Formats: sequence, structure tokens, C-alpha cells
Amino acid sequence: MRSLAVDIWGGWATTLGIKTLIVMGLIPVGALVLGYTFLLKMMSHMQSRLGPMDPGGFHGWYQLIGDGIKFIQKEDIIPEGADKRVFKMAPAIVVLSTFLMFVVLPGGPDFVVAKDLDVGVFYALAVSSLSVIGVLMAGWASSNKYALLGSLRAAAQLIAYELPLVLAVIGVVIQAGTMNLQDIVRFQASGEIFGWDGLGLPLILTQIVGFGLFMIAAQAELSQPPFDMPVAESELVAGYMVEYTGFRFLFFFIGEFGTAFVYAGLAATLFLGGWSVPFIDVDADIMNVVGPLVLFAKIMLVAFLMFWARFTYPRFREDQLQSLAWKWLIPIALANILVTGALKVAF
Amino acid sequence: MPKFEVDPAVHRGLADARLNVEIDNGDMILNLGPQHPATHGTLRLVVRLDGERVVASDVVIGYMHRGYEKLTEYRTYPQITTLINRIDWLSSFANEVPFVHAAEQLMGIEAPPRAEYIRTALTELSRIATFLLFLGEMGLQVGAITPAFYGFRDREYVLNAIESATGGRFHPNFNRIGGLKDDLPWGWIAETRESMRKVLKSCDEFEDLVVSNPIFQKRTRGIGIIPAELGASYGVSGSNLRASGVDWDLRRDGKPYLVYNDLDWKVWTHSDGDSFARYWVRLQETRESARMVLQLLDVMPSGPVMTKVPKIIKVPEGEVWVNTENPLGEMGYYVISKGATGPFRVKIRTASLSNVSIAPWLLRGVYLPDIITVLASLYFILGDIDK
Amino acid sequence: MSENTEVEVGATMSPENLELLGRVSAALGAEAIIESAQAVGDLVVRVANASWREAAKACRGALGFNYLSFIGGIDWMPAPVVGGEAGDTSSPVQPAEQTYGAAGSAGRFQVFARVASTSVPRSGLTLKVDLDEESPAVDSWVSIYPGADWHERETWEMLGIGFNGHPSLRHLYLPAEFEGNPLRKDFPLLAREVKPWPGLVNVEPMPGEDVEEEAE
Amino acid sequence: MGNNVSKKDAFAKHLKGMLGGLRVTLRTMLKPAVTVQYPHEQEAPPTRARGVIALLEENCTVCMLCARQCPDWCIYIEGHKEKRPARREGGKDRTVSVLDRFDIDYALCMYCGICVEVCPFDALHWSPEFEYSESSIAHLLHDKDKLGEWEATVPVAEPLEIGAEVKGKK
Repeated sequence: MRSLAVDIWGGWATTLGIKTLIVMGLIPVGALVLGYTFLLKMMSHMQSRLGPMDPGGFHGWYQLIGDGIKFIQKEDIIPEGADKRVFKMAPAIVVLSTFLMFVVLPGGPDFVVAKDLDVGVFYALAVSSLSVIGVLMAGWASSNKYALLGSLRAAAQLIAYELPLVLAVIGVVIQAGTMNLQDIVRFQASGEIFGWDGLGLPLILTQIVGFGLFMIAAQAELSQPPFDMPVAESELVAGYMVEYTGFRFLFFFIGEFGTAFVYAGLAATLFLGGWSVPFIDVDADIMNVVGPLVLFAKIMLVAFLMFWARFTYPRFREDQLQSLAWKWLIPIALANILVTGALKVAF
Repeated sequence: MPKFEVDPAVHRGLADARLNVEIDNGDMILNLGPQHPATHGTLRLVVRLDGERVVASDVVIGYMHRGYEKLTEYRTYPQITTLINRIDWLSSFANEVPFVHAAEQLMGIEAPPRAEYIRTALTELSRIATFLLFLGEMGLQVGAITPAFYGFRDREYVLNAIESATGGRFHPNFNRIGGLKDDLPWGWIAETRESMRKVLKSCDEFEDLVVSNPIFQKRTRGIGIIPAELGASYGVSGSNLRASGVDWDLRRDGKPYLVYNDLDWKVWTHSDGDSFARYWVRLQETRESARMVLQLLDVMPSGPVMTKVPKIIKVPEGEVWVNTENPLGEMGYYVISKGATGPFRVKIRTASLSNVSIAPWLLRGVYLPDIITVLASLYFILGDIDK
Repeated sequence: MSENTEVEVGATMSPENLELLGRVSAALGAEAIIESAQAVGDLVVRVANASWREAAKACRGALGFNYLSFIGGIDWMPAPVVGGEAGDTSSPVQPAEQTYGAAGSAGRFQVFARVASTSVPRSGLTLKVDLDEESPAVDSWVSIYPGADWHERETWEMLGIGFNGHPSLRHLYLPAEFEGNPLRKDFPLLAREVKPWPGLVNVEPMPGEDVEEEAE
Repeated sequence: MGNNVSKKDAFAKHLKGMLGGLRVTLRTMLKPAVTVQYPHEQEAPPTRARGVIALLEENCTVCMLCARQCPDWCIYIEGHKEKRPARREGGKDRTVSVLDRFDIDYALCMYCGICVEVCPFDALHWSPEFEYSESSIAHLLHDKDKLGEWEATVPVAEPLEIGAEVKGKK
């Protein structure tokens, strides 16, 4: 009797609860940080304006939190013709996909957000495509033509870009020889480049093509400009989220930026060495504290690139996006794998 | 389902409900507008889609019809200038000029040279203001947010210049029959020169940010091609027609008006006739206009800005057609006077109406996102369509 | 009367317009032209109702006017006096007798159009056509100038002028259930009828006011 | 071969086009913003700006010219006559028009300025003030007291640009 209670209270259940809470906290925090830094501030300055300045006193830091609270207070409107259950579930599924991706992100030598999986890369990319189901559900259930068109575009887009995304990562996996994200980081911290192990270097040096492909594909997966056709506000108004208001819309928003945070984290982990700092080999205990900060800095760097492109480029047309994926990105990714593989065998 | 035709009887009202919901026969009828971000106001487009490809489309206008032709019959000439400011609200000053010219021609008077120079400068400034907004807006319509802000930012300098001279940012009401309300304020020339430099720099930014962007080119090249002859028979005018290779600009080819003949400038054309060409031509024309303003500021003659006109303006009997090259295209007033203080009939020819009337022809067979590109590149102002 | 005007007008017509008039009558046949005049430099040609379509064909073809500027209508009926008797000086008072503008008219309604050429600078021609007063109608230009579509729809709803052969003569600006033709002179502008003219209240003759109005 | 070169050129051009845009946005980001933080800091509108019409009541003689010429009929004037003693000893009593009501309905006003121009006694002036929005449309009807308050904000007319004809000097 007693041992079972201890098991549940002090054992797996508690760990599960704590970890769930951590991840659930991380998603909005990540979304907020990216949303504030890039959407509100960087975009404003790129457009030669200041963005919000008043809320919270210092450069409007409170703006997004206030927006969030406002969204929660708002009336929950569901269109009359909507498929209500599906309509309500859709935002949760989008956020769920973000949630599941966070699980495997390594923050330090002994510390992964929730679970150190051996198939981490595979897992992260697999669950990332879960969000498309949410998007499809949202589009279909809204009973709105714009939403439907948007969600169909999103589905087509996510399918088309899942492939280059995965293929772009394979180069990394070949070089590191593992799918475990933690091991990939360790490989970059003290790894070798095709037999030469003088320096522990981030894989971006050899996988620059892969990095570029990963960034483009991630941009498309996130449906950010230049690949934002699913939400294209000048054509489809807001695409699949056109009927969503209040906290359900907030879910989509958090999902969008939370996912951007995770993708930036994945890119930082796979290509930029994650929590590790090149040339510096410090004690694991210190790295457990400094690592997350290093990772965070790298995430911000990657996110900057992502959002920089987002605020600069016009969007493709759906068919142009498809031809870009199938005619250019996938062949390049395959060639990249071939070259990497050949070099790996050679050295 | 019969052939796509919007039944006139159920066209408004009933049609809304029907068109919004049904998906039938594999084709879908999509209702863009009257409140849609891409229709800059209240244009409504009923589009029949096959997948994302347009099978047929119908343009519905009139949501903002204000009946200017009727209103002018109830107003005196000085009151009308303030009214017609609101037709094409982005280039309101340019709207006033042809009307005031029409009245002046009927009365047989002419504004003093300084007034004509200032009119020309302000007309070109309003052209720049209109086009800067277009240059940004078009970027926005194809998905880039940033150019829109640049457009608004740099238009502000131009609007400031218009406001400090006329007192109104959007509705200057500065023209009077026989001249101008007032002379320029102190320091205006120097300030405007500075603004024109900013405009020229901004054009370079648009060149880098939008025109040379491969994605933008991919989205606009070959989309919405207007054949020159067809465009002309539809009454498409202005930059839209020049982008189809028609070298026709009323500032040069119309009846001489203002002081364009004293300036050194060039009419830009592009041979492609597609959305990209229309963007490109407008970009070049913005530059050209800025250069024209700079020239005008250099050679501004001194003297009065108003001729002697009677206090109560009565325009002698007669009729006159005055058309000018407005930012959006040919704008004209056919003024029929019967010797009263107000006109008997004013036919207002607005550029946007004819420019948009070609849209159903252009939109056949394009993809849904291209509708937005085509509409944005035709560049219309709802007030200019709906009158 | 028409002869008279033509002599008068012909005397004052510019050589370019005379030349253009010659070309127009050559392309269209002299019998189709009822009258012509020059309105501040522009040639106005009034053609017979039956030749309206032929006129468009001639313009687009032989005369090279490939550009349609506008099509509109005129109601020559004198407008009922608007507030004029109350001394409303913010609205114009039109003469009470029915007079016609350049090139004259046979009755109350006219359709007029402007065409131009994009290849010849300073070119253009205004065409007018008389209509039947009871059921005003004229041939449509849509098949010749496709841009005529919207202009004709506008003229139809604003003045109640029919266009024979127009593919779908439906409302352009006004809602489908709108009744009446707003641009007809007998259609009142309600905004001006329901509100009393504020200048009427307590009008006090001011020193010099009467003189001022007469002075210039 | 030639084809290859042109393809290479096209690629270089595309790359340049992509990077050019990024350069523009980055450069703008590093420059100070143009925003004016409105309620905290204000740009002064130009002297000529047609913001609101101010009424100098002493000058008004209830001649109604402004109300008559207004294209929108948004000026409402009422007045009555009063007898005043003569200015000079032994003269006749004067009749004076006294202004009872002078309202401008800014919900209707088109800001054309015709009333200011036609006023023969210089009783109406433009002020560049613009901050008088109201939550109720009825409050946009400014009565003569409110219009009189605006008089304090009327700026002195600015000098004219070089080359302008100076009035009264012919």
C-alpha cells in the first residue's frame, strides 16, 4: 500500500507532473520572448517605428502579456455552422504538437527539458507534423471558405516541406552517428570533422547546406513569410484561424511562436552546437547552469534570421512553393546526404 | 448549376447568403469583400473557383457611391472644389485641378504663372503621395509587410508639404477659380526640396526591397497582362496603360495644361503589360515626379497667385471637357454651364472606374493569390470608382 | 436653325477640328451627323440615333480613336428651383427655360461619349446622340468598346436610358431594389429638401451686403 | 555553355535580390525610428492647418454670410436687434445685431474654409487645434462659447515664401 503511494507521489507521477508543468510553462514563455523581441520590437524597428512603448513602462514589455489576458477575457465565439467539438479541439492539437517537440530539447549536459530520447531527432520531426492535423481540423470545422482554403494550403505545404526538413537533418545524423539530440550536442562539443578532431565545432561548418535547407523548410512548416499562404492576410484574411477569437486564437498564437521557438532550438542544437561553447570544456555542473543560457542565445540568433526573412520577403504562391520544395530543396538535400555520406565513409 | 451568372434580381442581398455557404459541382464561389483586406475599401468580388483557379468573376461596386454628379448640381463652383477633393482621396489636389481649369476655360480667364507652377508642384506631390502608398501597398498585397510601412512613412513627408502649403493633408481645397487661395508659406521650397530627396532615396529602397526581390518578380511577372489595344478600348489609362507599352501621357499628349511643357521630363513605359510592369512604371514615375518637383522649385516665378475674379462666380453658358493625367489615370470633368453660380451638369470621368472594369477579363484563369496581385497592381481608390 | 448654328460654328472652328469633322463625316456619312460644334477647343458631333453604333465603329476603326474615355447622359430639363425662392445662395439657380448645349439637342435626354486616340496627341472627339423622350434608348457600344459596359450601366441606372444590345443592364452603383433615376432633374435631392436652409433664419440686411452682391 | 553562364548570372541576381531586401530592413532597424509618441510628444501642425474654426464674437454682425455659403449647411446662427444709445451726443439711436446662437456642427463640417473666407468682418479664423474628438456625435456641435475659446489658439499668420506678392504693395 505504502510503497505504491510513494511510487506515485514521489516517483514517476510527480516527475511527470513536474516535467509537464515545466514544458507547459516553457511554451508560452518561449512564445512571449520571441513574440515580444521579434514581432513587436524587431519588426517595428525594421519598419522604422518603435512598436509598443507604454505597457509596463519599459519599451512596452507588458504588451503581449496584456494581450494574452485580454484574449482570455474575450467572449468565446463559435460560428453557428461550425463542427463545434472539432472546432474546439483544433487549437489544443496545434499546441500539443509544440508541447511534444519541447520534450526532447537538451539544455545542458545532464538536463533535457523532459526526456532524453535515443531517437530524439526522429521524434521531434515526427511530432512536429502533428500540428497540421490541428490546422486541418480548424479549417474544416470553421465552416468558412477562407479557413478551408487556408487549411488545405497548410496541409499541402506541411507535407511538401516535411521532406526537405527531414532530409536536411540526415546529414547531421550521418556525421554525428546518432539520433540522440544530447549526443549530437556532445559530438559538436568535442567531435571531429571527418576524422580531424582537433576542435569541437558546430556542425554548421560542414552542414551549411543542410542548415540553409532546414531554415527554409522550418520557415515553411511555421507558415511564416515567404511561405505564409495558409494565413495570407491579403488573400485569405487569416486563413484557418479566421473564425477563432479569444483564448482559442491565443492558443494558435502561442502555438505559432512556441513552435518557432522549438524550431529555432532544434536548429541551434543540430547545427550550432546547442548548449555547448566551442573551445571551452568546462565542468558539467557549470554547464548545467550556463548551458541553457548559451542555448537561449543561439535560439535567439536563429530566430533572428527566421524573423528577419519573415519581415522582409513577400510570399510565394502555393504552386511556386510546391515547385520550390520538390524541384530544388529535395534534390539539393539528397545531394547533400550523398556527399556527407561519401565523406563519412572516406574518412 | 447553370453557367455562372449573377442574377440581377438577387444580385444584392439574397446573393450574399447563397454565395457564402454553398460548395457545389466542384466549383466554389468565393466572395471577396466588400470587407476584405485586399480590396482597399469596399470593392466586392464574386469569384468562381475551380480549386484555386478562377473560372469567372464579377466585380460589384457602389458600396461607397456618394452621388457626386448629383451633388454638384446643388453646389456653387467654389463649393464644388471642396467636394471633389473626396473623389480620389489620395490625390485630392490633382482632382481639383481639372475642375478649376474647366471653370476657368469657360470664363475665359487664366491663373497667373506662379499659381500654375504651384499647382503643378502640388499635383506632382499628390502623385508622389499616391504612388508611394501604392509601392508599399502592393508589397503588402503580395505578402511583405515592411514595404507598406516604408510607403506610409515617406508619404508623410509629402503630406506634410501639402499640408503646410494648403492647410489640409487630404483635402487641400486650395484651388480657386482664377488661382490659388494663398501663396506658399515661408521656407516651404527648402523643406520640400529636402522631402523630395527623401522620396528619391525611398524609391531606391523600394527598388532593393521589392522590385529586385525574386519572390516578388515570381509573383508579378506574367500575371494580369493587359494587351495595349484591349486596355485602351476598356478605357484603362494612366500608368496601367503605359505599363502595356502605350506611350500616352496626358501631361504631354493632352491639351496643354499646367506647366508640364516647361519642364524636362520623360514618360516611362514598359512593354510587358503585367503586374510587375505596372509596379515598375509607377516606381519610375514617382522618381520622375520628384525630379519634376525639384525643377519646379528651382524655377518658381514670382508674382501674384490670383487673378481678378468677381466675388460671386457665375460661369458663362457653355460646355467644356477637361481631362488631366491624375495619378490613377485619366480624370476628366465634362462641365455644362448655363450661366448660373453652379454647373448644370458635371460628368465626372474617374480613372479607377475604367481601370477596374477590365478586372473580370484579367482574372479569368489566374490563381486566387493572383487576384490580389492583379487588383493591387491595377491600383484603384474606391472613392474614385464609386464617385 | 441647324444651318444657322453650323455657319456660326464653322466660322469659329479651329482648322484641326474642321479637318477632324471632315474625316468624321467621311467615315460616317454626312447624313448621320445632325450638327457639330466646337466646345472650348473640342469637337462635338451630334449623330443620329440610328447611327450611334456605326459612329462607334467608325471611331474605333477609320478614325483611330481606340480609347474610350466615358459614356454619360444628360437630362436637359431645367431643374426645379431648389430653395431659390427662399434666397438660398448656397445652391445655384438654373435658368427656367430648357436650353441645350453645344451641338444642340432634339429633346430632354441625350447620351454623350468621349473617345480619344492613344497614339495621336491632343486627339479626341465628343459624340452626342438624341433620345426619345418617352422611352429613351440607344444602341449599346459594348461590342465595340468593351469598357462601355460599366458606363452604360451607370447611365441606365442614373438616367433611365436604355442601351439596346447591352449584355446585362443591371445596377452598378445603386442597390438592386432602388427605384428612380437619381440624375434626372426631377429626382429631388432629399438631403436638401428635408433640412431648412440655415441661412434663412433671421436674415438681416447688412450695410453693404446688397451692394456687394451687385457690385461685381 | 552560354546558357550556363546566363543561369549562373540569374542565380547571382536572385541572390543579390534576396540579400538586398535583407540589407534594407537591417539598415532601417539600426537607424532611429520616425515614430512620434503621440500623447507624450506632439508634432506641431503647420500654422495653416485647418483644425477647428474659432469665432471672435465681437466681430460678428450676424450677417449670415457664412451660414449661407456653407456647402454643408452646418452653421446655425440666430440673432436679434437691439437699440443702443447713439455714440455721439444728440445722434440717433443705433440698431445693433446681437448674436444669440452660433453653432458649428463639426460632425457635418467638411473643413473647406469657405465660411472663414467669406466672412466680411474677420470674425472666423482657422486654428490648427485638432484634439476635440468626442464619444458622442452630439457633442461635436460647438456653440459660440466653445468656438470663442478656440480663438486663443489661432496662430499669427506666417510670412510668405520668396517671390510671393506682398498684399497691399502693388
